[in-house]
Amino acid sequence: MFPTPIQKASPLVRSGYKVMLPIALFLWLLPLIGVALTSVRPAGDLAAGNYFGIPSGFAGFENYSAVFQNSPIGYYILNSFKVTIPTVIGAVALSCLTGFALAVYKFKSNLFLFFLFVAGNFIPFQILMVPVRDLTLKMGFYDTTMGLVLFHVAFQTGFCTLFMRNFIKGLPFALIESARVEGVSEWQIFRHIVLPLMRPAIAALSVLVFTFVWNDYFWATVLVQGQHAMPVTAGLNALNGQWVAAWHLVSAGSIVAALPPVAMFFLMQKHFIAGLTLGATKG
Amino acid sequence: GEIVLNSNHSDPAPKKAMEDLIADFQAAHPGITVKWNNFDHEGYKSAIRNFLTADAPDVVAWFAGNRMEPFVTAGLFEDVTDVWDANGLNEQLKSAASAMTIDGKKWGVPYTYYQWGIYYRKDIFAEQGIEPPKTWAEFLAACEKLKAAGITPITIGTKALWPTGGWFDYLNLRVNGYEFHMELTAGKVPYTDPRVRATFEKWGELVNAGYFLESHAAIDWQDAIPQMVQGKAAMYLMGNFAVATMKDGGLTEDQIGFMQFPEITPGIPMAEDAPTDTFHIASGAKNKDDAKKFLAFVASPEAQAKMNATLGQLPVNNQAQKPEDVFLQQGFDMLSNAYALAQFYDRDANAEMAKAGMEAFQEFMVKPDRLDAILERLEKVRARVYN
Amino acid sequence: MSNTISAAQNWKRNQQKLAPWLFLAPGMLMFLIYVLVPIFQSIWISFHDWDGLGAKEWIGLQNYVELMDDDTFYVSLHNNVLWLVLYLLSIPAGLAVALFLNQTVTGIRLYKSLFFFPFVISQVVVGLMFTWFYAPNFGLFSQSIEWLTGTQVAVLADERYVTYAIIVAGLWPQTAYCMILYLTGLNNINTEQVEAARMDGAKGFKLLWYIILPQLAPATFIAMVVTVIGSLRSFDLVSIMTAGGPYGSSQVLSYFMYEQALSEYGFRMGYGAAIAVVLFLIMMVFISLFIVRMLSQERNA
Amino acid sequence: MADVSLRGVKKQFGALSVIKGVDLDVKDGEFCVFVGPSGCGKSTLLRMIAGLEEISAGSLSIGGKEMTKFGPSERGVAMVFQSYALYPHMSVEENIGFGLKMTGHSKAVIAERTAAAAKMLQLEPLLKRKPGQLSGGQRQRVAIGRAIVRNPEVFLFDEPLSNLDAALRVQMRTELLKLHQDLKATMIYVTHDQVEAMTMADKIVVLSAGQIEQVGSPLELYHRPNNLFVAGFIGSPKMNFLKVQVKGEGQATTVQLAGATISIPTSGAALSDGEMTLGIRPEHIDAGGQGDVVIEATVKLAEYLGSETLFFVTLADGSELAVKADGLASEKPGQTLRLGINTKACHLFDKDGKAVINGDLTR
Amino acid sequence: MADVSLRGVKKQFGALSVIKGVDLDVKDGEFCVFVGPSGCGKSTLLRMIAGLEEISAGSLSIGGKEMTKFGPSERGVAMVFQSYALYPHMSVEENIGFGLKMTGHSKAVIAERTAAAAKMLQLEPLLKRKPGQLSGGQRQRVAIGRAIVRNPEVFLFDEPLSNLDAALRVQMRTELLKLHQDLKATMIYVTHDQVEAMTMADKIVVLSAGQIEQVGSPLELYHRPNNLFVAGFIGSPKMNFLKVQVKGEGQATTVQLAGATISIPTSGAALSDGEMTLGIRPEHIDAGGQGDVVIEATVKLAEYLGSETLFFVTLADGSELAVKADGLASEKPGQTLRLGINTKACHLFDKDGKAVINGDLTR
Ligand SMILES: Nc1ncnc2c1ncn2[C@@H]1O[C@H](COP(=O)(O)OP(=O)(O)OP(=O)(O)O)[C@@H](O)[C@H]1O
Ligand SMILES: Nc1ncnc2c1ncn2[C@@H]1O[C@H](COP(=O)(O)OP(=O)(O)OP(=O)(O)O)[C@@H](O)[C@H]1O
Ligand SMILES: [Mg+2]
Ligand SMILES: [Mg+2]
Repeated sequence: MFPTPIQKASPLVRSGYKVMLPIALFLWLLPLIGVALTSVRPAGDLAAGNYFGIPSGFAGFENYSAVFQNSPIGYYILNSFKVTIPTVIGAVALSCLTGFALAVYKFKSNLFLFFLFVAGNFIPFQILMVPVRDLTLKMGFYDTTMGLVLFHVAFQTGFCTLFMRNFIKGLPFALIESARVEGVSEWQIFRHIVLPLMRPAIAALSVLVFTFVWNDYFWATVLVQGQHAMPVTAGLNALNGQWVAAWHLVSAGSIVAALPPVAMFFLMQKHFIAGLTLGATKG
Repeated sequence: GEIVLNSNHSDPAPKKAMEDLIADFQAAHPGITVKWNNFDHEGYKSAIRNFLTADAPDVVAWFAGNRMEPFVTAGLFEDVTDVWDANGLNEQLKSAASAMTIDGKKWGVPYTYYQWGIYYRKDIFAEQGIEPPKTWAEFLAACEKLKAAGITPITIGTKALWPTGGWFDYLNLRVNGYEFHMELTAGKVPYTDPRVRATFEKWGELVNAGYFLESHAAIDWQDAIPQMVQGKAAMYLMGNFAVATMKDGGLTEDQIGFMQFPEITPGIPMAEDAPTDTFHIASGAKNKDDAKKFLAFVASPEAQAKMNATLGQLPVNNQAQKPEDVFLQQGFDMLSNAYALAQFYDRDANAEMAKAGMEAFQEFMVKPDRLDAILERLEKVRARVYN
Repeated sequence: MSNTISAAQNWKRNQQKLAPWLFLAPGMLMFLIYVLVPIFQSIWISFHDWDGLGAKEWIGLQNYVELMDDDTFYVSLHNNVLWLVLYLLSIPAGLAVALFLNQTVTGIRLYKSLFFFPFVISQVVVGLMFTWFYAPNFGLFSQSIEWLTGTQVAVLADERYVTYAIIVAGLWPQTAYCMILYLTGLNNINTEQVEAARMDGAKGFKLLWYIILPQLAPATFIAMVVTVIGSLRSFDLVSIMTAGGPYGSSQVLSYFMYEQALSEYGFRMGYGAAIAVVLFLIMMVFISLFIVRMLSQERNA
Repeated sequence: MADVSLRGVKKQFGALSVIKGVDLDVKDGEFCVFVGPSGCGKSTLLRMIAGLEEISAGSLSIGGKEMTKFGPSERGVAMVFQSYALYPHMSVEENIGFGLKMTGHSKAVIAERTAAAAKMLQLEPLLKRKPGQLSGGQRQRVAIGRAIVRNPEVFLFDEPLSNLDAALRVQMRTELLKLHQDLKATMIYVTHDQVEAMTMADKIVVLSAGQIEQVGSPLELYHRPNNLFVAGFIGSPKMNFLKVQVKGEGQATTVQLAGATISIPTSGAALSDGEMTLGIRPEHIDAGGQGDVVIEATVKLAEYLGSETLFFVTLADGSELAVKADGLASEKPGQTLRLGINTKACHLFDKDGKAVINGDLTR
Repeated sequence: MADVSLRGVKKQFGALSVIKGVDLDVKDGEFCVFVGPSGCGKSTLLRMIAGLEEISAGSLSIGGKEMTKFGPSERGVAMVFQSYALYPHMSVEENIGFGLKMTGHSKAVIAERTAAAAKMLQLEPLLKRKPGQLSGGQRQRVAIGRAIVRNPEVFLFDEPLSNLDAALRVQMRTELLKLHQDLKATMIYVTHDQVEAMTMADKIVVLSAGQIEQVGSPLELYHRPNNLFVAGFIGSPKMNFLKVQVKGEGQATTVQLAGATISIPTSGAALSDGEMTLGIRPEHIDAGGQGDVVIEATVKLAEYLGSETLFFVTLADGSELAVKADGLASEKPGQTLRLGINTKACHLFDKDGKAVINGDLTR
């Protein structure tokens, strides 16, 4: 283990470390703590210039209910869910299939296709922007959550395929061969053997895609204009324009918008990190 | 039948005004229902391009002047000269008629505008013994006096760029006059013209003397208001909508004063900025007849009066009942006597030009010594955009 | 024996050849339509003048010629390089945090999650947070600077600092990301090698440098990839925090492109596409490096 | 009838030729074991029989039916993998019944056959468990159960015991043999463990570099290896090989070794004089000096294992020999041993490594 | 002087007590092997000597110097790990020189010692290669080279050969022994391979559940195990254990086994009558019927390995025995064998498993 476990250090260092931890955390999360504090500050504090002192009172309830009542943020959040959930389902489903194909079968263009998916992950969105926007318009999905869903599904499929393929590669191939000898068809192998074993990968990807898509801002601004389909990230920016100088509302809104992925992260931490660190540890 | 209406009335007051307007219209025309799609104010500006080409509604909200020109040339707006003629609008909407005319045809109806001018802290002026300045010299003197008293003379927030447009418009209108301003914004005059430089030189007098709020580039127009509310700044060149925010911030009507932008070059007639909002019929509309009825309704004095009462702005229809608000009355008087009305820099100039221009204005307000480079750059953009 | 094989038998015998294509079809199709084809469309559009309303007009390389003469393009490029270089700081920073947190004391799991927190939050929110943090007069940062130096700095309004200020905001979540990569890497380090090194007398920094870091190479590589890609993709923060301002001085290619092609003042699709193509080409350099390495890994596996 | 027969079977992986023409007949009900050094192609050959690898050239028939082009599911074979390849998400019962379920058997049939297999393999109390909750030996049995339910005519095993610890391996070996007796099915079994091969096989196939070196019963291979490779491969410690000069003399041939003359009966084999390789197993040299010929040797290294002692000795001419002696032999390095050589235990190989004379103690 | 001495050494992992008080002296230059079942604490004990695990209680001295609190690099010990733990990013040369570099030796010294070690281990042609390009045996040698250059007084090995294949293992065993002779350093060696332990050790330490069961030379453990555990652990196939009734009778004690009476000399040991365990190794039963007592048995299972034959037989009273016979023995299951038992080879263990009589053929 590196660094040397603190248990082996002198008691002085050990207690020093334990003191340092919360201090470091506090400094690290300072912007966040500031915003969280502001979100429960009475409006009066801001006017009085008390931006980062102790709040003069707790106005969390007022601020948060104001955010929901005076702005369509609730609606935006609903939109975000409408975009995110189908995307997660779609991208994960498609990539289960593609990942399976690329992991299990040997055919000439296998690696080429795989790297196509991988490369697709890293291209700048901007190169897709104009044509995708155009395509979405032509299909009549412009300014609908459906338009966002379709794009996100397609794009996330690239990343998910990379993940799924590597995951399935890690499964014992003998499972598949064993089933083949038993006379199980390829689809049945996928459905009954590989799919159930992919549960951890599916969980990891779901959390990850959920967060990615929830936090997407670029495509939300490109493919959606009106309130009725706007997800919360873009909505928040719009509200930011409306709420200038009302930092307590902006803060509360930010926290509301950040909450679902944060909750997701804390609930599914293991899967989340498994997804993110894919490939980070092996050669 | 049904008409589809797309608009950008997402803020609370405009939203309310629209809801009332639609209700009233449907009451007046029982056979017609209005399907209203409301858009976020900023997003609307790009959304309109999409829905006009892809899935056109019947009626769309937009802006007068150069801002509607691309849609007119692209054939996306319907000629509504007949609505004007049939309802006597040429007379009633006279002040905005020129802004609605391209190639001698009318392309929409205006329903609201509002004045721009300098809002100031009456009580501070009184304290410092300053009279509202009428000339450039008086204005400079007032600024100097405020500055000496430790008060920022002029507050402004240029993060969103457009507030700089107001300053340029007014300085240019007052230095070179309305005609020159319109030629410049129409791209007919190079930015390297000495007259443009003269405008910037006047501006430079204020910038170099440090009369503007220091960190203006970091803040939005609303953020500039607390300075005034807290008595740290005294003047604000803004549209009338700023009054509401000032009042929200805690200023009373007694503390706020309004004045016309002072004269600079003597003898040049005083033109003003008065951005006008409009309704148009999309050329791809499915129900043009009912849409025209809607336009006619919006143009009527009653509808405009009611709407603008909610909006807190001025009706364009000169038959409409005058507003009660003191600032609006002052504005109404000022605009009624104006030599001519400009729409605002970002509506009069082509969009690309406007973006480059306002960026340049901001840069100038931070780095006035870069004037030469700035003007050359603007000229480069102008040369490209208007060819 | 008959020569005709039944369809069912035929399928049974060939299903292993056909199956991959059937499994691939839906995903491939979506990917093709939404990712691969648009790349070429964009390149095509970049040779046109097009405002998104009327017809496209073929103008050859003119967009690129104009780009070469566009000051904003050079500002963006310069800023992109800044982003690229400074963003890489998140790697050592992430390593440092990871080393700090790689202990087993009570509650360390929670600490690790909380340190990772910034990455989970949307960049929009991060942008808003830092805007608040930097806000002149009252922002925590401005206040601290004033307290330290006596003068205010509106970093987001100052062309000298604005890009750095945005990058710092970007480094915050990125460092968290690198941290988690390194934490996992540290967790998977071959303990016997570390022990062997300890027996060899390596300690502290030497141990880190000679043994730990080389073992963390895969994590470092992934961190490099995501950081480089992330830095070139920087859009959200610029859009939220400054929209490229003041007067374009915090512009980056990705935002510049968006502004030219889609913003209120833009709708120059062809020009935007040309910017996107340039960005794409820059990115391709890195993508290729990455693919080449992955390929050699696949070959070895 | 489920004999397996390979004719000129070859396998190429790209340019790499892995199986270079194999002819083999495994009789119905036979227990056939493939052995050979790592990488010689045992697994590949087995997988070709299973249908998991295509056959590049040649033909395969099972039970007299041509199977070369058939998919794995159509061959009526079952395979037990080294890793067992149990489906980790299914219970033992589901694991065993899965193949039947997928090939459309009725619930009743599945239940009946699963129960029968479970009974046979004593898996009944474990039916509801997941593979993760089973010990190595139990997993092994489930894998076999999965093979059994399909009533295959041929069982294929690829090193099925190599993941088990030594004690369990011995036990499972016995169980597998019992299974073979009960089912009377053809079994083909790959292993790298000699003891397994020797104790289980009816027939051992020794492979080397994609080719068959020899096929025969275990003791046949031990006592009468065809060539140097098989002689060296079968038996541990390895057979001693010594370069010797050979001279024919009537019914016998004489070999000069470190001064001594060993006369080996030719049993009618015609052989030319010259250099040859003499092979003799360490256990066939008597450290007590009993034998047809006695040679003196110096102990270079001695390993006292308790149950036996291994001497590594040097002869007068410098050649080295391994000798397996009784556990009580206690000579130390440097001491002299008198080695008794039984001429009936001597093998002679010609220059190409082919066995010319196989001394055979059992004859 | 580099003897290693442990006094009352204990190790706790939290609440789990893994080493429960070990006293051990390894003499300077001795080759000491730890054996024991998996999880008994062999590695832990070794790692405590290395300084990689803290010592929970007790003390450790090396070369007479108290080392309990010293760090791993300060103890003058070197360790070779099971996985070799070579640094994959360094060349062989750098791997070997790394320890010297870390301890601040000059370039010249590093080069010289690396060259010497490489020469000794025949690694010279490989110096520029990375570990990934080496075979198992070569890696093993690099790991040893890395240990050698530091001139340690004590070498520690944790199952260093377990990753190698059988043939290589035998070869490396010899090389290690040679190294031991050349360096004359103290070596402590963990293995689970009996042959390794028997052939390499000067002294074997048998561990079980964190405690020492017996310490002694290989043949001592084989012939005179202290208790049932050691008797069963050392030797393969395992010693036969039979429950028997014992009755003292003058200088001998008589044991009733399947009708026969075996009279075992007590050699002065005082023992009470009653139930005891009789131990006799398979190789000490003569399948040819030669011995002090002859018992008839039925063959249940026979494994013909060529070099030897293993019989599993049943006695008249139903007890089972393993018998190791000559490779030519060819009795089939069901046939009767006459087993000759040498009373000098019989062991008797009391109810607690302690050896009461160790029949010893060598005496
Ligand atoms: N899919 C493949 N592609 C290329 N070469 C292969 C493939 N499978 C096996 N080989 C090669 O074929 C040869 C034989 O492999 P095989 O697995 O049959 O050996 P084996 O006798 O089973 O060895 P082991 O005892 O190690 O299991 C090896 O050299 C191996 O590298
Ligand atoms: N770091 C640790 N924390 C807790 N328990 C441990 C730790 N290391 C070892 N143990 C436990 O201590 C016991 C002895 O482990 P050790 O590795 O010394 O066994 P071993 O004799 O080397 O076994 P093997 O032959 O399998 O290598 C085991 O029960 C193991 O689970
Ligand atoms: Mg194999
Ligand atoms: Mg161990």
